[in-house]
Amino acid sequence: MAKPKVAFFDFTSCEGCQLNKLNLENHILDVLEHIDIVEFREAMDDKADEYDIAFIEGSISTPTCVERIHDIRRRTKVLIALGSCAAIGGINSMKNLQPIESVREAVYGEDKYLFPTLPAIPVSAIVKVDYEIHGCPMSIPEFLKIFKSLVMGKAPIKPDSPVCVECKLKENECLYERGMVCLGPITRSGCDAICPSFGQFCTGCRGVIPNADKHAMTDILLRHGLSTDEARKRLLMFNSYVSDEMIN
Amino acid sequence: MSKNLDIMVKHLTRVEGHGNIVVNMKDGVLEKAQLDIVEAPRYFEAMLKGRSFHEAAIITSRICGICSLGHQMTSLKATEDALGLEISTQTELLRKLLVNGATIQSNILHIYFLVAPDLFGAPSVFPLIPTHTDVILRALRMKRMANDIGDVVSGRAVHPITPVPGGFTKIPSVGELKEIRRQLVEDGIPDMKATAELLASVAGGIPDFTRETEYISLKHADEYALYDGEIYSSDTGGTPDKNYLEMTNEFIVSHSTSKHCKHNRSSYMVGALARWNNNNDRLCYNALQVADTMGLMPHCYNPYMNTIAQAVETLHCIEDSIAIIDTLLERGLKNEKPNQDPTRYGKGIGSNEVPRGILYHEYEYDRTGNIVTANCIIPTGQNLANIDDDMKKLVPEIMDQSKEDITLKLEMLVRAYDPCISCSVHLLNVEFVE
Amino acid sequence: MNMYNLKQEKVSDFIVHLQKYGEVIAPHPIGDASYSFSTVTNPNTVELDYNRTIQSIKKYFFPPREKLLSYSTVSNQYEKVELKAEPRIFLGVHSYDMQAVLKLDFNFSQGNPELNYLKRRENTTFIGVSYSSDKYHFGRSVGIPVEELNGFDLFLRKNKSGFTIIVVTEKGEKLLKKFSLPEESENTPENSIEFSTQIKINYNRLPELFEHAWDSPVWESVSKKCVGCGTCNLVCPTCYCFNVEDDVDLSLKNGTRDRHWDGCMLNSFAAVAGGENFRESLGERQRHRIYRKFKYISDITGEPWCVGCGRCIVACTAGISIVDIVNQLKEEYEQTHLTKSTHQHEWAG
Amino acid sequence: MSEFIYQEQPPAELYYPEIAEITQVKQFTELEKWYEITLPNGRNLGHQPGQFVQVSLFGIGEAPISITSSPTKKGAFELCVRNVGMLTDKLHQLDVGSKIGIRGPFGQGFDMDALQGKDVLIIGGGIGIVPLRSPINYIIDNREDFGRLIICYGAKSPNELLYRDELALWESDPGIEYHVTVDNGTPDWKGNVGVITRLFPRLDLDLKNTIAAVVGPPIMYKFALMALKTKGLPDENIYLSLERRMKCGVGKCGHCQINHSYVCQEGPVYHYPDIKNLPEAI
Ligand SMILES: Cc1cc2nc3c(=O)[nH]c(=O)nc-3n(C[C@H](O)[C@H](O)[C@H](O)COP(=O)(O)OP(=O)(O)OC[C@H]3O[C@@H](n4cnc5c(N)ncnc54)[C@H](O)[C@@H]3O)c2cc1C
Ligand code: SF4
Ligand code: SF4
Ligand code: SF4
Repeated sequence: MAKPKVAFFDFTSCEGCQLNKLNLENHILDVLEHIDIVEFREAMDDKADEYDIAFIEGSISTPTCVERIHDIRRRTKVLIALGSCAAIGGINSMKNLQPIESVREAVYGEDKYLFPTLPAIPVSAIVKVDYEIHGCPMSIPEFLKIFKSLVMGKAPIKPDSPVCVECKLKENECLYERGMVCLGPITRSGCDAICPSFGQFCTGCRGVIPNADKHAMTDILLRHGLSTDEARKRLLMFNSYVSDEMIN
Repeated sequence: MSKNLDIMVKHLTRVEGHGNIVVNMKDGVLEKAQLDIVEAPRYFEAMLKGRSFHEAAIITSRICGICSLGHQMTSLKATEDALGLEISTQTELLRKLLVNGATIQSNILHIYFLVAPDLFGAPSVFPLIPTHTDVILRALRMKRMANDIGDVVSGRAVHPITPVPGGFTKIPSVGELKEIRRQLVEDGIPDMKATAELLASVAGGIPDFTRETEYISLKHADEYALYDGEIYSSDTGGTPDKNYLEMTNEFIVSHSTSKHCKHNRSSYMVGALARWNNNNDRLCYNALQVADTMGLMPHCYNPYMNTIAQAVETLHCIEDSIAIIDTLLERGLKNEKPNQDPTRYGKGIGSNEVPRGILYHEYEYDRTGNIVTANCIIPTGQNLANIDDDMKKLVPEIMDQSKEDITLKLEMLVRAYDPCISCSVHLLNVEFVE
Repeated sequence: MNMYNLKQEKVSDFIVHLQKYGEVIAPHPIGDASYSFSTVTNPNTVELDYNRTIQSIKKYFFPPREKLLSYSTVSNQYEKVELKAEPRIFLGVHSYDMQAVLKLDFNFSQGNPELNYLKRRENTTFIGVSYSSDKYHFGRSVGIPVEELNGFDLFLRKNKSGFTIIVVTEKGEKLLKKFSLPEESENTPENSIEFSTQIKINYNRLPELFEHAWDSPVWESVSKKCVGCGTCNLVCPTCYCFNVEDDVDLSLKNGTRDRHWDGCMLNSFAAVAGGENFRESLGERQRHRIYRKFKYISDITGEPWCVGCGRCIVACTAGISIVDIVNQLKEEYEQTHLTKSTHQHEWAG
Repeated sequence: MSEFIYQEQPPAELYYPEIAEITQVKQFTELEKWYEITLPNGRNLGHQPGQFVQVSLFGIGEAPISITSSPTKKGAFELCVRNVGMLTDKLHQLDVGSKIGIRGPFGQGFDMDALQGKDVLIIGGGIGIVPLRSPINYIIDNREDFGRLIICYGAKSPNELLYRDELALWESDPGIEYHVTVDNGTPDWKGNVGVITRLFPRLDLDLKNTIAAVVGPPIMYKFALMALKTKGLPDENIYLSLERRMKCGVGKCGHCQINHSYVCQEGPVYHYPDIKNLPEAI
C-alpha cells in the first residue's frame, strides 16, 4: 500500500497546534514511516495538488480563508480539523460575541473602516469535516491515536464523555474542592484532564460533549460563586461559536 | 544600470504565520521592497475586554502558539503590576527557567528546521532526515529537552497551564527538576556545542551584508536580560518599561498590512541580535566562547547573524537553567499557593524578551478585576520596518545576481528575523493588488 | 476478642512492623483537603484520621486502567498479562470501604468469576480504623456502622491516647505476634456516632420503596440539575462497569487491549451502532444508577449495594445527593401511594 | 475475612480469545458478509442456536456477533456481519485465511429441547434473520422432532435479503412454510410488499402448540408482539432476542444491563413473559 499523502494547512490561529506536531520529537520519525508529507508551509517549500489526508488548523475568518478551504476540500480525500480553532472556532470566535464594529474600533481606532472582517467560524461551518481533533493546543497523545486510526483505516473514536471522567480516573482532587470553578463536567474528554491534573481549571477548550446540559452547568457555576455574566463568559471562552446553544 | 526586477514570494514558507515578499525594481530604481503580512486579524485586545484577571493570560497565550509562554509571562507581569500582586522568589526562578526553556526550544526550532535547510541547500528538513540523520536526531533531542522544561514546570510547552497571576497552580517535584538538570548537563551542553560547530562549518553560507540600525532589548544589571530589566536602546540608552509607548510608536503604513514601529531612526531591530549587541557582556563564558568560534563579534550589524546570536544565547540559557535548578533545589521547593489577592486595581505593564524580541502587554483593570483596556505590542511588528529597510539596502547591493539568488537571499533575510507573524494582534486585513 | 493498646506515638513503628509482612497501603493527604490511598514509603505521612479518600481501595483490585492482553497485529498472537498477588496490607480502611470490597467480591465471583479481580484480591489483609462522620457519610442508613468489623483482620478503634486494636481474625492476630503491645486494660467504648445525614427509611424497606419508584417524577426533577458527567459512577466504591479499547503503538504492529472504568451516567454507555441509545435521558440514567444501588443487586443479595461513603455526594458539582433522592422518593411515595394504604405505619424508618 | 467464600467455581481468564481462521467468505449484500469460521483443529464451538460470540480483531476491538449456523454443522461455524462501524468494517476487509479471535459462545439461546414436537414460527426482521437461521437449520436437520416450521422474513428491500440461495430452498421445501415481505419493492419484485406484520393475518396457527421466535430491530418488537397478541398467541409461547451494547460478554462490564438482567447472561434470547414487564427491555 502506498503511503498516504498528507498535507497541513493553517488558517486563523496561533499555530500552536502546528508547533505541537513538531513537538512530537520522540515519535516524529515513526510517524514519517507511515506517511508522505507533501505540504507543510511552516516546515517546507513543496506543494502538491492532491492529498489523501489534509489537516486543517485554524478558524475561517476572512473571505480568502473561505476560498482556500473550499479548494483544499476539493483536493483531499479526508479532511481533518485540527485543534479548537478549526474544530469549534475556539478562542478566535470570542470576537463574535461583541458587535464587530466595536471589536475593530478597539484595535484600530478610527482606521477601523479600512479593514473588513468576518466572524471566526469552525471549518465545519464551511465544508465537510471528516474528523476533528480537539484541544487548544491539540493533545499529542490524542493526535497520535487518531493518526494511528487513520493509517490503520479505522474510524477514530471521538470521545463523548467529559473531562471529569479522566480526572477521576487519575484520582485528582477536584478543583471545586479548592474553591475554583472548572468546565470539566461538560467539556469533551481526550486531554487526560491535563489542566486539572496541573491544578488549573478546565477552560473548555475541547468543546462541549454531545447532550451537555448547559443549564445545569450554568447552575453549577452560579452555585460556586460566579455571577451570571462571569459564568457566561467562562463558558464561552472557547465556545463562542456555539453560543446560541450555550447561553440560556 | 537599468534593471527591471519583480519578485513576489507568496506565502513565504518556513516562517511562523503568513507573509509575502514583494520587490519591484524598474530601470534600476527600487520602487518597492517589503514584507507584506497576510495573516487574518484576530482582535485579541477586543476579546480581552471584560475578562477577569484569571483569564487574561489563558487568552493571550493563544495570540501565538510559538511564543505562548512569552505572552503568558508578559501578561502575568502586566496583571500583577496592575493588581499589585507580589510574587515569591521561587515563582520568579521557576518563571526564568520557563523563559529559558521556551527560548531554547524556539531557537532550536528556528536554527534546525527553518534556517538549516537554506544552509544545506534543501527545500525542507525532511530530505535531511536520511542524509543528516545524526543532526536531525540531535535537533529533536534538544527540542524535546527544552519542551520537557515546559512540560514539567508549566504542564505543557505550548499554552502552558500552571503559571497564573501570583504564582503557579502546581510546583514541579524535586525528582522532575533533577531529571531536567541531568538532561541539560548530559545532552544539552554537548549538543549545543555540536550545534555551534555545525553552524561554524556552514557559516560561509551566511550572506555578507551589514546595515547598522538601532537595537532595542531589555537590559539588566546582573544578568542576560530575558525575563526582567529595563528597556534599552543602543542609540538612546535605558528607560523603565512604563515608557514603552515612547519606544515603540506604532503607526500604520500604507504599503503594509501591519502596524510598524520606530524610535530613534526610521526603524529598529529587536530579537537575539539586539540582545547580543546590547547585552553580550552578561553572557556566560561558554556562550562567549562559541560566539567566537562562529564569528559573532560585539556590534554586529549583519541581520543574517541573528541566527548565530540565537545559537549563542541558547547555550547561555542551558547553563543558566542548570544554575536556576541548583538554586531552586538548594532553597528547597515550597508548595506555595499563587498570591491572587489584589492590593489595587488600575494599569499595569509587562515586558519580556521572547525569542523574537521584546514584547509588551499593558492592561487596565476595573475594581471587579476585569480588563477595561488592553494593548499588546509584539516583536515581529517592531521588526517589520527594519526588515523593509534592510531589503531596500540589500536589493541594490545584489541586483547583479540571478533572480533566484536574489529571491533566496531575501527569503533568508526574512527568515533570519525568525518572524512570527501569527501574533496577529495588530495585523490589518487588507487585500493586495498584485 | 483480644484487644491491645496502640499509643499514637507508636503508630509509625507499627507501620514499619507491618511492612515486614508486605506492601502497606494507607491513606495520605493529597491536594488541599483530600486523601488518597497509596503505598507507604514514609510512615509519618500516613493520615489515619481522615474523612474519606477520593477513590476507594477498589482501585487496587480493579484498576482505573488495566491491560487485559497485549498482541501483535501482524502475527495475530497475543500475550497474557501477568497477574500478581504479592502480600498487601491495607491499613486505615473505613468500614464502608471494607463492605464495598466484599460487595465487589460478590460481583466478580458470581456468574463468571473473573481472575483479574480475584487474583489481585488474594493475599490481602485489612486493618480498619474508626472515623467520625461528616455531613456526607450515611453508613448507618445502609446498615454499616462505623465499627462494622466484618471483613477486617484487625480494627483500630480510636481512643484518647491512640487506638485500641481489636483482633478480628487469626490472620490479624498473627500480624501482632512479633510486635509487643500491651493488652487493652479497660474496654474502650465503641465509637457509635450519630450520622447527621440519614436515609429516612429503614434499609430493609428500600426494595419495597423501589418497587414503586420507577415512574416517580423525582427522576425528572433530579435530572434537571445533573450534567451527566459520570463523576458519581467514577468515585463509587461499588460501581464496576468498564469499557474496553484497543490501542496500538506507532509501528502499528503491537498493541494492547485495555479496560478502564465506565459509568452508566455517560452518553454512550447504552448506545449501540446505528445510533440507538437504550437510556437516552439523564433521568433514565440516574434511575438506573440508583436502582443498581438499591434494587437490582439487592433483590438477589438482600443488601443495599450502596455503602454510604458519601463520595458521590461530595464529588457531584451539581450538588445532587443520593440520600436526598431516596428521601424524596420516599416522601413522594408516601404522599401519592400510602395515603390510601393501610400499611402506612410500616414505613417508619 | 479476607479469604472470601462466594466462589462457586474457580476464577477464569475471561478475556482471552481463541484464534480461529476464516475458511469461507461470501458477500451477501452491499452491507452484509457471511463467514465460515474454523477453530483450531476443527473443534466444535458447542453452541446453542441463538447464542453469540465475541469476535475480536487485534488493534480494533471486539463485537458481539450471533452464530448463524446450527450446532448440527460440525467442524466450523458461521457468522453473518453487517458493516456498521469500526470492527465490522475491518472484518469486511478480511479474506479466507485471515485469523480472528473468538470468545464464547455466550448467553442463552433457544431451548431446542423445549421446542420439540411444537410448531415453530420464526419471525425475523432485517438482520434478525441471522441468529434465527441457526434454529431454522437445526429444525431442518432434525425435522422429525418438530412440528410445522413457519418462517416470516421481512427486509427493507429485495436487495437486502440475506441467504438468498437458502431462501429459495426454504421456499421450495414442502416442509417449510416460508413467507417473505419487503418494505419497498423493486420493479422485478413479485412478492409481498409491506411491514412484516402484514404477513401474520394469513397464518393459520395452532395457537397452543406454536412457539414463536422473534428477532428484529427494536422498533419491530412493539408491532410484532402486538400483532401476535391480536392473533391470540399466548405470551408464554414467544421467545425473542434483544440487542444491547456489550463489551465483555460475561456479565461484568455492565453495558448490556436491562434492569437486573444482563443480556449477555440471561439473554440475548428471552422468554417473553420474563421480560414483558421489565421496564426498558422492549
Ligand atoms: C447479542 C448480539 C448479537 C449480535 N449479532 C450480530 C450479528 O450476527 N451480525 C451483526 O452484523 N451484528 C450483530 N450484532 C450487532 C453488532 O454487535 C454491532 O453491530 C457491532 O458491535 C458494531 O461494532 P463496530 O465496532 O463495527 O461498530 P462501532 O459503531 O464502531 O462500535 C463502536 C463501539 O460501540 C460498541 N457497540 C456498538 N454497537 C453495539 C452493539 N449492538 N452491541 C454491543 N456493542 C456495540 C462496540 O463495542 C464498539 O466498541 C449483535 C449484537 C448483539 C448484542
Ligand atoms: S477538577 Fe474539573 S474535571 Fe476534575 S472532577 Fe473536578 S470538575 Fe471534573
Ligand atoms: S482540561 Fe479542559 S482546558 Fe485543559 S486541555 Fe482539557 S479540555 Fe482543554
Ligand atoms: S452510591 Fe454514593 S454513597 Fe453509595 S457507595 Fe456509591 S459513592 Fe458511596
